Amino acid sequence: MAEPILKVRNLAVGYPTPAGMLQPVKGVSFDIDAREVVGLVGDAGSGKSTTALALLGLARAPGKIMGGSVKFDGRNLLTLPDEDIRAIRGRDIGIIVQNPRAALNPMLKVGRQIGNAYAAHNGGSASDARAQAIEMLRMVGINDPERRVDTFAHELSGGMAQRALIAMALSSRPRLLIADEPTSGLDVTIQAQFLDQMWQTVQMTGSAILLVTQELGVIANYCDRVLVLHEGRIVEDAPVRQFFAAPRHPYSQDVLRLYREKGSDYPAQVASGAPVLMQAKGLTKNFPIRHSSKVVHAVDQVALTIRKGEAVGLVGESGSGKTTVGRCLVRLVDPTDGTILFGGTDLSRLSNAAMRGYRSRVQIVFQDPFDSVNPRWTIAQILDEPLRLHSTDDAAARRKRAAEVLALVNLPEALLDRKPKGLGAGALQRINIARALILRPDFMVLDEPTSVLAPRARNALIALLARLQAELGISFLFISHDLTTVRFLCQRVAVMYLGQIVEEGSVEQVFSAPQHPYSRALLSAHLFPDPTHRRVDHPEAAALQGEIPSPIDLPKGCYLASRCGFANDACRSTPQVLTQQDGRAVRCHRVVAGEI
Amino acid sequence: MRTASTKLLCSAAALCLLAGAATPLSAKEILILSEDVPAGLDYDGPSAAIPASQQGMVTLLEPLVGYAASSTNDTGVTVPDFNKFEGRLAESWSFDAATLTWTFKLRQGVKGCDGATFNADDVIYTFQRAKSVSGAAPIGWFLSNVGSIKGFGPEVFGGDAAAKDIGDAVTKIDDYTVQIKQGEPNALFLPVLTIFGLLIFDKETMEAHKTDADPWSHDYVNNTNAPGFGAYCLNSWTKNEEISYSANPDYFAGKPDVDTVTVKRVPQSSNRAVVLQTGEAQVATGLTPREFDSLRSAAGLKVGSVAGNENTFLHMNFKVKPFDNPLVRQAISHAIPFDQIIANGYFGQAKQWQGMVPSSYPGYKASANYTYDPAKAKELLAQAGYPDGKGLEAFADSFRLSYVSEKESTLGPIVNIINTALQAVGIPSTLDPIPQTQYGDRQLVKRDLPFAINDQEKPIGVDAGYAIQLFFVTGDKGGLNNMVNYSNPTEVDDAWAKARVEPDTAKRDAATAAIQDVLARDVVWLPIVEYKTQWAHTDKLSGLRWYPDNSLRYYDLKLAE
Amino acid sequence: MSALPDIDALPALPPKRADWLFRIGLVIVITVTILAAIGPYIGPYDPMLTTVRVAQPPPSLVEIPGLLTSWFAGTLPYPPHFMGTDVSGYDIFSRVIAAPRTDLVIALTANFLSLAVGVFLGLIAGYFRNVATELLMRVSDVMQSFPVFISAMVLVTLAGRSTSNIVIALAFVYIPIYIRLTRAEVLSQKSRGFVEAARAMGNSEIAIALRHVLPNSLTPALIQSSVTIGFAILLTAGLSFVGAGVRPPTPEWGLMISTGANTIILGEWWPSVFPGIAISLTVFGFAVLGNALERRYEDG
Amino acid sequence: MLLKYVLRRLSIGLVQLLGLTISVFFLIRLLPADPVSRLVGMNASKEAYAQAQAQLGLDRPVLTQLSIYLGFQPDVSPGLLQGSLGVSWVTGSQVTAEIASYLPVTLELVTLSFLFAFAVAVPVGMLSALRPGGRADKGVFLYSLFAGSQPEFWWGLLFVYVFFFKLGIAPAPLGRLSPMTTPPPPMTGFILIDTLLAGQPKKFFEAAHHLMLPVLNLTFVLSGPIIKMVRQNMLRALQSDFVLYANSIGLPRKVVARYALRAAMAPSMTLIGILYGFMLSGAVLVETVFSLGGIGQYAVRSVLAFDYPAIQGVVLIITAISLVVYLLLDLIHAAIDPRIAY
Repeated sequence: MAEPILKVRNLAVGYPTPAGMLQPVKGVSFDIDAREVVGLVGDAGSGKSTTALALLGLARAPGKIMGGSVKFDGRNLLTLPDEDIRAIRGRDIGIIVQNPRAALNPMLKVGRQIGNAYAAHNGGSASDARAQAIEMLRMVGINDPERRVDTFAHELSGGMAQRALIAMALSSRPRLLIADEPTSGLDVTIQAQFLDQMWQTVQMTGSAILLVTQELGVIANYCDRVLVLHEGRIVEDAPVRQFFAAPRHPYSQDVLRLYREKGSDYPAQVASGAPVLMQAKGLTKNFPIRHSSKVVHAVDQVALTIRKGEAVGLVGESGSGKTTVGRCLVRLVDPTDGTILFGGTDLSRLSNAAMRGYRSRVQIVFQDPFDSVNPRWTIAQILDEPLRLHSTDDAAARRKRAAEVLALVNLPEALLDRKPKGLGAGALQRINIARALILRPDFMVLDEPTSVLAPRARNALIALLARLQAELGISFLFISHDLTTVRFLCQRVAVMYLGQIVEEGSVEQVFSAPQHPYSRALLSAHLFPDPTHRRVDHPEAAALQGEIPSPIDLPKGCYLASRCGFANDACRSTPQVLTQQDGRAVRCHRVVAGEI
Repeated sequence: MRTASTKLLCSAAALCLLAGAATPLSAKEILILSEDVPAGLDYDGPSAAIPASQQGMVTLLEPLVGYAASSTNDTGVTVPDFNKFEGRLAESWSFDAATLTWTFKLRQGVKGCDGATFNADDVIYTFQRAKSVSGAAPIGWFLSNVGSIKGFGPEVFGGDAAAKDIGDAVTKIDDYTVQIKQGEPNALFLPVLTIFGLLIFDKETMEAHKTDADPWSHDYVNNTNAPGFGAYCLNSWTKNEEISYSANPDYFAGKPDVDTVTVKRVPQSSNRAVVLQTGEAQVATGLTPREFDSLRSAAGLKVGSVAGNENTFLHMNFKVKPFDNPLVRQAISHAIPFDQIIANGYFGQAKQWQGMVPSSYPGYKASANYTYDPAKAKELLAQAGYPDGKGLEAFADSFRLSYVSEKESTLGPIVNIINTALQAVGIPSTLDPIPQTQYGDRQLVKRDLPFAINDQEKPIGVDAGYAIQLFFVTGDKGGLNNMVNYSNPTEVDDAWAKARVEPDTAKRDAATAAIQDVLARDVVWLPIVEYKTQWAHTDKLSGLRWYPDNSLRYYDLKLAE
Repeated sequence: MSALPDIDALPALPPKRADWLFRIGLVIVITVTILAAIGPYIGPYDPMLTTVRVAQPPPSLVEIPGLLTSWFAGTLPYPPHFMGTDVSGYDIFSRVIAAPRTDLVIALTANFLSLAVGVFLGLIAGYFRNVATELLMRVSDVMQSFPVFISAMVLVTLAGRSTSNIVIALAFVYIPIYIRLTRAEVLSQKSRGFVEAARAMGNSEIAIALRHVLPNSLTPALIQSSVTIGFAILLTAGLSFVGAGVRPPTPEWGLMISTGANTIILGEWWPSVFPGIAISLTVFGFAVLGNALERRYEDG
Repeated sequence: MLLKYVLRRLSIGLVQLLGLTISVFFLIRLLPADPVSRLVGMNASKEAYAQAQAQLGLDRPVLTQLSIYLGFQPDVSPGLLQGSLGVSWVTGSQVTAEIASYLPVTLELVTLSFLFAFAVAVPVGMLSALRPGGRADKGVFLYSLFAGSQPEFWWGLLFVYVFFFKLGIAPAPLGRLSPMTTPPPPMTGFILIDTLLAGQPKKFFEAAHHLMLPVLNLTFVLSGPIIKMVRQNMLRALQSDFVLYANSIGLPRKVVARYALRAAMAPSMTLIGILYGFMLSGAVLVETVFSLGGIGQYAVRSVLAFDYPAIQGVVLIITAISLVVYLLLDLIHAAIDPRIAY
């Protein structure tokens, strides 16, 4: 066995606080071999990013490295003088971080920054640096690099900024690349594209990777070995197949529990005779742009039917318009056109006063739990507001109802008199749900309730939602970019792309046999945590190319034409129509014609 | 007290070092430090009321007649003899009582700064300009009106242009003889001619700078120069900064001793005191009593001081309750600590003022001998219905003691002492410094200033009668400056009307004396002190002379080598 | 839809020094407030009345213990002048401790008057974006572009040197600042989740603005308050210095400095030095307080 | 694009100035003061009062006065449109000429003080930001808080007492030159430049000697807020993500420092603009202590003399300069930071 290129022994990092020294990393030890891809997984606050930075002898102020050693080529990086460690950083060990646009200097052109990184380790004139920058940008798959090299960080999309970082990190062919949650800010398809691109580039440069992430799917599909970090210590170090098959440490078992129990069955369909609760037809919403006649086409002729007691999933990437649809249904946003029938009344045309009556029967839960509760109020006041607005009960009755609904989301009544400050994301999201349930609504929109939660809190919330649906028979519109959650919760699902529904059907139909090229790419890009079926082992034809077009001047034909592998001239010229076909619908003339 | 402050002043290492090092000046040159420099040189213009501007006018222009010099006091300041006039541009004059006509024989061979010769036309031009009332503040017209020159009545302000024509009031007999007619017998005729408001302009230069919009060259005189026959000519003039004059070789009384006189604006009095000591300047004016007192004994310096016509009095408005009650006015007259004010406020450079007109003026009578007697003051207040001041709180606003805020450094201590003394007898007084403009407006125009300290009333006409008319005759009967709205038709108005046209000076003086007794009885003004007019200067300078407008005449000054 | 990045690093922590500095600031502010209440009554002399001793220098430090004991024992002819007397004979020590009643009261009234008006207008301008509020902002811009000191001087001199006019002049300067501060905070709070949730629940716009947005938008204005109060004291003193401030003989630090200014060049330093020390300490106290609040808000 | 932005900003500035002029015009006239009395002086007769009022044009209705002042009736007297700010009621000369002679004094004092304050504050602010929490940082932090909360006119008096009265190393606070020296011909109004232009080095040093204390005074007061700002911006830049990332890819210390400095300087520009605008009118106190005769003192004199045209002129000119300074600094800010779109 060749010498491991990196040997880390009881690395510790601490933060001085008025309440004494806080140690997120309490003594971490592991090795990385040449050309090996090692995954480092753990909850938020488990010290993953602090460890990654500490490998380079760095810590975010006011933290500092307390002890331990990081041996690279036999030299302990933590004790090297400043010039030597600076030479190693970037030349031998590259790093990319989770918030690419913040990591790039906002005031310098991207090309110059990459050039600076290259010149720092390889010398050469300014023109060499620029040529090298263009070459690196091409290598990481950015189209027309000659123009992109002169753009600024704020002009790049998340995906492109991350590729620029990779170009910078790998410009000196380092032997180890540290990737600290590189895709946490990216859409699913972009994430897949990015990870594939990183994987290919690293094959060329021959670097090992330390891949830090919270997503088990990423670990399963890209890593050879897994390190599990829990409360500042490595609690498990195993090959990926063995880890997923038989996790030894209780924490690992807990994290994997959801995937192990759920297996592959789908939630039962609602009886076909169930009455229709909420039906949107031709729902359209355009947002005007200041100082120009142009308009952003956020939602375009969307039709949705939700039956009583049914949970419908609405999936798609950022900019697909799914959030706007959700807001239109609860009239937080007034639709430009179309009707929203709820129990026979068209909500879209009601005046604010008339709509107030329906507010108690139609509720919404938002994505960021910390942001959706008034920080200055106690939980009792937060839960009491809807009651105060809509019910005539006295204070005592309202307080009893509040305690009742807290128990429903299995939170202790003692929470009533506390303020949101200091509560965890999971608990706060349950309070949000409790607030939505308190008026016993018929219909609830859930706008990406799980995206902010850590894996374990996410699993608990999904279990809760499933129980509530069964017990209370509430209808859900579940908006999310996390297909795993939709798969376990919803009966039907609709896939949205650039304001339009491109495919709709039961969860089983769409998940097992997606028809529209976008649904296929979405599903294949979704990294199911199954190491036996790794994405890297067989590159998918369904991967999409290029960037999402802008929603302001939409293409004439199919919106996906510029990125779809199956696109032909007809696709590019004729606008696509959503056509019903044996209980499901698709917006692609080639699928309807059975060509693909 | 005196020695401490001198040591204090001289301990400034910088000052004593420099004092001796002033280099002797070849051509005789002096620098005068003043609070301000002329803002305009037109005595009918917008800045005529500002003392600094008057200094510029009396330096460049010459009057027809002036007062003769009298004795010189121990500080080297010569005072005028108000009963003896001497000719300036006029050589001699005679008065025909029957036709009320004055005939003036003018000096010959007198040349102005631009070489123009002086003759009768210049005198005619000056009075015609005054009658045109074309300036912003027609002082020339006012003085002629006070001296009862024929035709100078209020009708001049009407629309009728003819009323503005000089007519036969001032006529030219020949190139060097002029006649001026009076409308009625009035002893103030000669005194008004000595005042800065009737200085003689040089017609040729003035007419050279007139424009259609400004026929009387107000703009030229206000912003550039005042051409005349004065002892000095204008070298350079930057408003708000500096003005400098050079001696006029053809001055009728011979070339002045000092060749160049420069006046520089140094706003803060303490700064002027400091620079004078460094020897960089030769004269400093308008210092505080404390500063004059400490400079008096400084090396190489002298302080010329004279009991002129500057006085401080308390003004109580008859139209404002409770000042309409004579008992209250008498009570207040006994609540003023005159000696403490003289000692702490003026540092001994003042004496109690016991009359209603300046004691140096002819016809003065020491009629107001008020004594500081707090007990009597309290007793009078009780009689007036306010035992220990109870009930006076209702008039708190009336007891706001106003004074000019720009004079804080001099008046500050005095108003504070008075404020404390009044409160001691139960009067709810507070202080109210207001800007000069607002003070002038409320005192002269609106006459609604209830309670004020005033130290800037120097009657121009050097005559008790003139002061009585200006300040104490009822407003619409000629009492132009009756700021306290006092009205006593019989004992004052009628008595003065008779005395005004009384040719026999003895009878006139007896009448004015009687009036002054009435004024003292009614405490029309509460006279406090007559403070000395002072100038601090290098001991090499001599010949200072005091004039009623308190401006120095630079041709009096002699500079030793 | 970008999921919030999972940063496990802790926020920048306040360095240890904030504590004792905050304590000093607090002590200064409390002392000045107490003096504002009882200052005029506890001095050896009545601050509004002159004494016969004019321009008397203060006793040297070494003499003070002796003076104190004999004063208590009652053997002194008149109470000692700890800070000497000024040109009119006022006891400077009594006036320095009586001045907070004028300076602090003017600063506090001006500050909270402009805080109330500024926050209210800022809330409206931020929450209800329409033609009227745009006009309001333009007027506020014009007010803010006035030269601060000169406009205050014009207002006070022409309207009369009463404390109420000074307060109005100060408010004229500070209202635009509070409007701008609050409006910015309201704009950022207005788009937060709990506001949308409140709207979804059926609250009226006004209820949302008052119950949710306003309470969360007050913090920047409150932090600015302590800085503004300190600044108001400086401005009041500055106005008195050029003769456009409070009317004498009201004990006010700026006025005392300006009276002393005339004679400092002649060597009499005490009439203006002691009130100057008082101002700089007081304003420093408020500045420290403001800074500590600001840091707590950033971490809170 | 840049030209469009500048033109837009200038037009907004003009509208603001117009709004300001009209509001000052009416604001002054609302206040209970009457300027006529100052002229009437001794003869307060009704006719003299009316005569003086006509002379000042105050007998006309207010709206006509405004239209004349703005320059819509050039036949009566030149107004704003003709570039004239009217005539001062005290001295009778053109307000524009008077301001032209006083304004450079203040501009020279404030600009010099800013340069010195900047030269001191930037390095000090950066050094303390490089070692946050260190002893130097604490000291600098305390100084910046202290200096920023000081009454500058009192410190001016202290400097006069110590440096002039006690030590005698500074000249008497009597203006820009000692009384005896005749000032050089005013070409630019900036005394330091005028003395050089006139080729009088002796007077240049004398002027510099006289400016020493006032500039020290203002620099001391200005250094407080500038240090605080530079330190805060520098700290925020050094702890930013992109500096941390620049270190983690091994960029040399010099390059990282350049990244941080540029990021710290950009936001500072706007505050400097506001501080400069504020100091223009705030410098009156230092001017009064050292009797430099700047625009501040001219304003004080005009206000006390109820000289309406002068007051309006001063307020207008100072605001105009502040707006130009704001615009200039915003442009510099945009030049440094590409994120600011025009």
